Amino acid sequence: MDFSFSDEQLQLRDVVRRFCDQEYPAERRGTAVSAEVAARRWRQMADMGLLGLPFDSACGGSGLSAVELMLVMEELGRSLASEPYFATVALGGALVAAAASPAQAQALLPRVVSGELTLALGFGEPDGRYELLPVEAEARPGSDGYRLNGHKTLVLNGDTADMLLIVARTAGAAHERDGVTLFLVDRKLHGVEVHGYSTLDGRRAADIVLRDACIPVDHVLGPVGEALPLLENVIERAVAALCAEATGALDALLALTVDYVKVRKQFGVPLATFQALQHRLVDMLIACEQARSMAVVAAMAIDDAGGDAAQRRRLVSAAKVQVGNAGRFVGQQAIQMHGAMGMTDECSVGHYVKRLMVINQLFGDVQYHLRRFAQETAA
Amino acid sequence: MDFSFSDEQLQLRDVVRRFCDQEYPAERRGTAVSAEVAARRWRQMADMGLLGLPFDSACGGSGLSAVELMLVMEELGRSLASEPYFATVALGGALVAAAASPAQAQALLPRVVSGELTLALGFGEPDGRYELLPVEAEARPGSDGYRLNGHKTLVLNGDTADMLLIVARTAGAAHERDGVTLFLVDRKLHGVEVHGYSTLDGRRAADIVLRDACIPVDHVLGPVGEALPLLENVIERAVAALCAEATGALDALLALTVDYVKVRKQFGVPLATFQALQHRLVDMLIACEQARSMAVVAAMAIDDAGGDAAQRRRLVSAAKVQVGNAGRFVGQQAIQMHGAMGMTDECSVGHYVKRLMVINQLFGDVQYHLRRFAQETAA
Amino acid sequence: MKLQFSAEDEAFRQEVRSFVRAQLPGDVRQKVARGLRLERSDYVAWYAKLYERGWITPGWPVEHGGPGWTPVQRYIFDEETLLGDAPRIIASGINMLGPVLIAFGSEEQKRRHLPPIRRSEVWWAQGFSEPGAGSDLASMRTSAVRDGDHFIVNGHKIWTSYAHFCDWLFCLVRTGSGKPQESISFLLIDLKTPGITVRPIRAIDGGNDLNEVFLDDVRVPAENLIGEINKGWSYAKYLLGHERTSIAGVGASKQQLARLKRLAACVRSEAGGLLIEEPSFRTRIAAIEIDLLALEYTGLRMLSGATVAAAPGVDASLLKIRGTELRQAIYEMLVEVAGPHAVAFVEEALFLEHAGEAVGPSDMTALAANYLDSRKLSIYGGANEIQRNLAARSLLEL
Amino acid sequence: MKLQFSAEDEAFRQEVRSFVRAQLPGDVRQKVARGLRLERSDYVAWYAKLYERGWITPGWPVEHGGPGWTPVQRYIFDEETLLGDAPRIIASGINMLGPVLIAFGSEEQKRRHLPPIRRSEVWWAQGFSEPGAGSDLASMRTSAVRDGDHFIVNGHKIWTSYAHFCDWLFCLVRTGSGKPQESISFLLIDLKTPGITVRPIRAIDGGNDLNEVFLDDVRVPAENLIGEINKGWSYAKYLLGHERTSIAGVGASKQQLARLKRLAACVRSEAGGLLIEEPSFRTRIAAIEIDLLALEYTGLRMLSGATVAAAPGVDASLLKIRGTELRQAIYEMLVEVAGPHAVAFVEEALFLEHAGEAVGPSDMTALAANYLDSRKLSIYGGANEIQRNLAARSLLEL
Repeated sequence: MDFSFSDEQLQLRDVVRRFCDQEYPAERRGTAVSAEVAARRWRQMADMGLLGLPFDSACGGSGLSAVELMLVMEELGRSLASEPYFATVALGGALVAAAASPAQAQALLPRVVSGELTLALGFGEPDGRYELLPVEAEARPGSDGYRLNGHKTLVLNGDTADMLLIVARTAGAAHERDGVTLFLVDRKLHGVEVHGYSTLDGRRAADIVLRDACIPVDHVLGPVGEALPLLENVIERAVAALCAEATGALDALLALTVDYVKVRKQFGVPLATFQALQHRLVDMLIACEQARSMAVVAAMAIDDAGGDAAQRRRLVSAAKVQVGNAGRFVGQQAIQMHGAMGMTDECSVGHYVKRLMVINQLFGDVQYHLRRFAQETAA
Repeated sequence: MDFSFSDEQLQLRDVVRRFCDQEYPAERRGTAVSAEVAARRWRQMADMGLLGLPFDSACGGSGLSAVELMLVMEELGRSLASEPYFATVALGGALVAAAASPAQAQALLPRVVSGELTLALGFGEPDGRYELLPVEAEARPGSDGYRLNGHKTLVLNGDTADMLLIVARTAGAAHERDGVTLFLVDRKLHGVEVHGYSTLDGRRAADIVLRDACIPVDHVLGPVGEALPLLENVIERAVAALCAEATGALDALLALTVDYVKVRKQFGVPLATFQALQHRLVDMLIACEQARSMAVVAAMAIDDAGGDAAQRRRLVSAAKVQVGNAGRFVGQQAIQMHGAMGMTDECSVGHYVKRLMVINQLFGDVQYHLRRFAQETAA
Repeated sequence: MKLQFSAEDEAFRQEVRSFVRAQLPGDVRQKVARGLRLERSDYVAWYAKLYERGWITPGWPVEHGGPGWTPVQRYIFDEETLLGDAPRIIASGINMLGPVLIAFGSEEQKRRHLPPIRRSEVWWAQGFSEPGAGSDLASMRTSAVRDGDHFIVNGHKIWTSYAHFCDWLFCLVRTGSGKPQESISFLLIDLKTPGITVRPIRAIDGGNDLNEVFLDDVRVPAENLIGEINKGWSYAKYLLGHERTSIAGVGASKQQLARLKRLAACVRSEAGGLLIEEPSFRTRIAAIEIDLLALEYTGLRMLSGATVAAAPGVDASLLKIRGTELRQAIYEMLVEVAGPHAVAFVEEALFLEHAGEAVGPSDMTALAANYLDSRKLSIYGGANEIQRNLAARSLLEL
Repeated sequence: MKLQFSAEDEAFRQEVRSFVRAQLPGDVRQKVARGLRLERSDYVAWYAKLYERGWITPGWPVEHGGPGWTPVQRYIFDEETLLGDAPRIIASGINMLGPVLIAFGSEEQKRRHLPPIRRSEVWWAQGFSEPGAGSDLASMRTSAVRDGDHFIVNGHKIWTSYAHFCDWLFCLVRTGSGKPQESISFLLIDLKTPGITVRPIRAIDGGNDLNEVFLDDVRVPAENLIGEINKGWSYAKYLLGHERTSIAGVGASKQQLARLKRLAACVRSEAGGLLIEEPSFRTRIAAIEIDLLALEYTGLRMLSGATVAAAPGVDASLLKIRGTELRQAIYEMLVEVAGPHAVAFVEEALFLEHAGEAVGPSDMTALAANYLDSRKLSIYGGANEIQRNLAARSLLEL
């Protein structure tokens, strides 16, 4: 049992924090930036090695663990960095690393690491809510590869990513675990309709409609029909990374609120002198700390290769629940204490709140993970 | 829609309140009294007409409604009156009035009204939790009447009541609605074992074990095999009465706490000056008022003869939920604000808290009635 | 005592219900039901119907065009219009300025301003709050200095709801120094007067109902002063008292609860069945419904003249606190029902004309925005912390 | 970073677990598991085993008989003894006085008092609180006046836990006037001294662990003064710091959670199956379990040296607040599981010897009493309101 970070880990955190402090100045967090700025930031992330963080050194990555990813995600969360880091590295890249053949990995990951290639994962379907199943999207083998048909929804950064990873069924019925296969799909391919839109947190997602999109056989990622366990595994890691991002956002929200109540006066005295607000701030602090503890533990559980899989799922669900509850409570109170100012788009509080809402609604909300935790506990 | 009390109703309340103020002085609420004092109080209640309040004038009662019973119960709750009013009048007496033949009613109710006869209702069985079914206790017809066997638990005032009303099965299987019959059983009859004990609120209850107790045919109350709907109806009314009692106790707890924080000093100033406590007291007030509103509505729904039965059940369940939640919250906070003093038996706060706990655990707790409300709403 | 509404009241309820069904324009009803954005023209379309029927100013005295309803009738009217998905009466001219003009305005002011308010021809914005003076009006700084027949007004108002819809502003201004009770006046200002800039403030839900109003050497005719100079504080207090009608928002909560159940009946739960059928979801809805029932009957008890036993004078605070908390809890569950559909945020789809561009079920498009907007409920109209302070003062006799 | 305990720590855990299984007397274990009343002899029976094993004073330095454990070992020891249903170490001599004697006592005082504490021969009560001075020690009034070789003590102490078990009292007394930092002394008093009356205070759960101690011209030898005169305040602060070990009570919460699940697996729910299998009940338990996990890991992070990022110095308050709230939530659910069985309250049945006289399942006899007793958790040891004040001061740098 050891929760202390290594010197290397602390250095990584400091480097990322300095980068974020510089690139995302506090007063402009959550606001849109030009394409040039976004591209510059992405290049810098590549230069710092962040885009290759979890990948094998053979692919140009640093081969670091979930704890390092956590440290990076936390800083990105703290500064509301809107670059497609999560979609490309934590989700898409991780899935490539887990599923791809060595040749495919060599073809893709070095370009991710260098910042040339962005990825997006299309797994959810319109009525699927938070479950991976059913998978209704179909891939039928033909002479020139597979023909994909189906509708993938809420593909994070799906309208900007260069390459899509699409989950489709090569066999079996919609709810079966077997028969699910992963395809690498060029966004600009014929038969791939990309309907991009804004998300609540001001980022991008897309619905992808596939109409007889023709995918060559060498664009199948991993074993045909057996993608589901891989996908579950990667999503487990991705959820841990999102939880880490949330702790950064939570910290920032608390700090913003603490600063505000110290300055803002009502009836001639700072808000910070009101005991009711003091006590609520303490409860916010506690919520943040509990969420942080679980986010750390979730990352450590991901790294604990020898650990029990059910226990890992329990810990990840517990982290998602804590983060979700903390996000709601801290977010609501941060708005409340900022008063009318907290209701405006000009105040960064709302941007943090919306990012935390999105995090809660991705990959299962509080109720979903409470139920999953209860099931894993009973099982 | 009219929530105003009539002058007669207000007079009734004032009379009872004066009686309670005199008989249950604030500093001694919740403490045990001698048998003589208890007997004197009971006589006074009889003299004031309280023991006949809901019964027909033909039986010496006043024929008043659930709203009047509510007003009385509220005052008894406010003063923590421990006399067996609920068991004898609201539960036992009400069941006799609902089920008995005119001759039986004439034989029993005038004695209840005059204070000579106390009653207790035995319906629950050890594993039944809050449901009326299963009824496992059996009554087999014989030449000289019925032979009763079975075990009734948590019979309120069962060890002091002169006469017991026992629910037993004359036909059918344990979970069937049909075949349930009501028997009038003398507590001292051969084959009736009475195991009396204290309840959490310092009152009395008993487990009644029946071993071939021989009950004459004319001690059957109401139609053979059809007692369940009658019983449900009476318990519905009894729950409304308990909710009213709870509002009185809640009011008293809030008032005690308000008084205490105004007087008790910490760090040189009264507790009442701390905003965190002020806000919590407001939440206690709100909880009390919401509970009171539902208790009033439950009583009115009982009196609303033309009303819809499902709607009545919904409103009674809603009242029980509000009263249960308010009892827990207000009780916990009353203790908390009284500090160590609130943890002692010498402070009446604990006595109110325990009575409110008992009320929550009788006839279905918060979770039970939440579920019942949800079912009635969907149905 | 009587639990049911009287036959007359029930008849009135039917009358209101039929009226809403028949007269509320379908597109307006849809916008309200789905939580989409409303324009001034949407409100006016509905208000015009109410005006024709004589129901546009329920809170005004009969001689000024009020319908002369009992408190119970007003309650029923509020509930039925909300349950019928009609827009609320948000016009500050009707809810706020009207009663003040009637009570304190000159005959000339009433003659000039009341009829256009009733006909929804002139919309009024409220200029009370200032930066640095939210719930605490005493630290207000906008000044009006007399200059012959005019006042010269300088200052900065904020959180003026719907100012972008509005033609006029009623405004608190400082006309003296010293205690607010003796130095604030109540002034009517035409928003077209030179020197006025209205800047919309984008809200967290993307809406722009909130505005800032900058007043820079604005010349206001002295005839636009309400009542006496330096007495504005008392008029404002009168107004804020009037703002309290249906403060518990039970009707609005019922409307959203109905929406919640409607949507939950279309969503499949992870357990397999419909979300609305899942026992733990139903129990959580039941908890809210019961709390709402208790609040509703608390309000009805108060309407019927019963005072809160434990502390007279806290009624309004009590209803405001619980009413807003409950409404917020319902909006929280609405987002839960939306599930992943709450993530997409297609701003154009919040306008009915573009609702087809929504991602996912189009009746879920606005849920996240509506939730965010609901956070204002515990802030505006006297933050819930202020309400608890007030209630504690009464309860503890401080 | 490492999520698992080290092999050595796991071995230590097994060692403690085996020790508890082998050495904890069966009747004592039953009493703890079922929440029944414990006598001094029950505690002593267990403490004697711990003494023999060298584990009775985990918080003392090795040279005074402490086992020399790491913080993690102490954590494991606490958890395993609690999960094995052993009594907690409630003896104030071990938890409170010992560390003070070791730090500030004379050699003679240490020689005389430490060994009987370790052997559980002499039990100590804490005399800090007074009527009117609960969380606020500064307003203490009990006085000690020097009279030759003695102090004459007069006053009234209250909330002295377990004083009816105890032989000696350590006590704060006023020996001067002025600021408490300069006028309070720390005195040891033999409870057999003439002039002392111990009056038990019946608690709401019927227990009598709490007492009042009246001191009436009690002559205390001057050699019983700890450290310097008028420096008692700083010794008391040192002591209260030591009281904070395992303040989160995670072990105790786990113990009660296990009890909750055990009991819920024996109760039939209204829905037909067992309560523990009902989805909404399981989800509610899961919510508590997750919160407890988060608290446990927060404590472990702190043990491992991580400070709370947002505000250093609030660790203890944070653990105390959430730890007690969670434990109380579990006790609430225990009463819920008991259902109607919580109504009967047969006081004798709270003693194992009479447990057969319980009404209903005998393992539910004590649930209501245990719930009531749990309300003290948020009051004693610095009420949670005080903890929040302290934490806010650090967080806001007030």
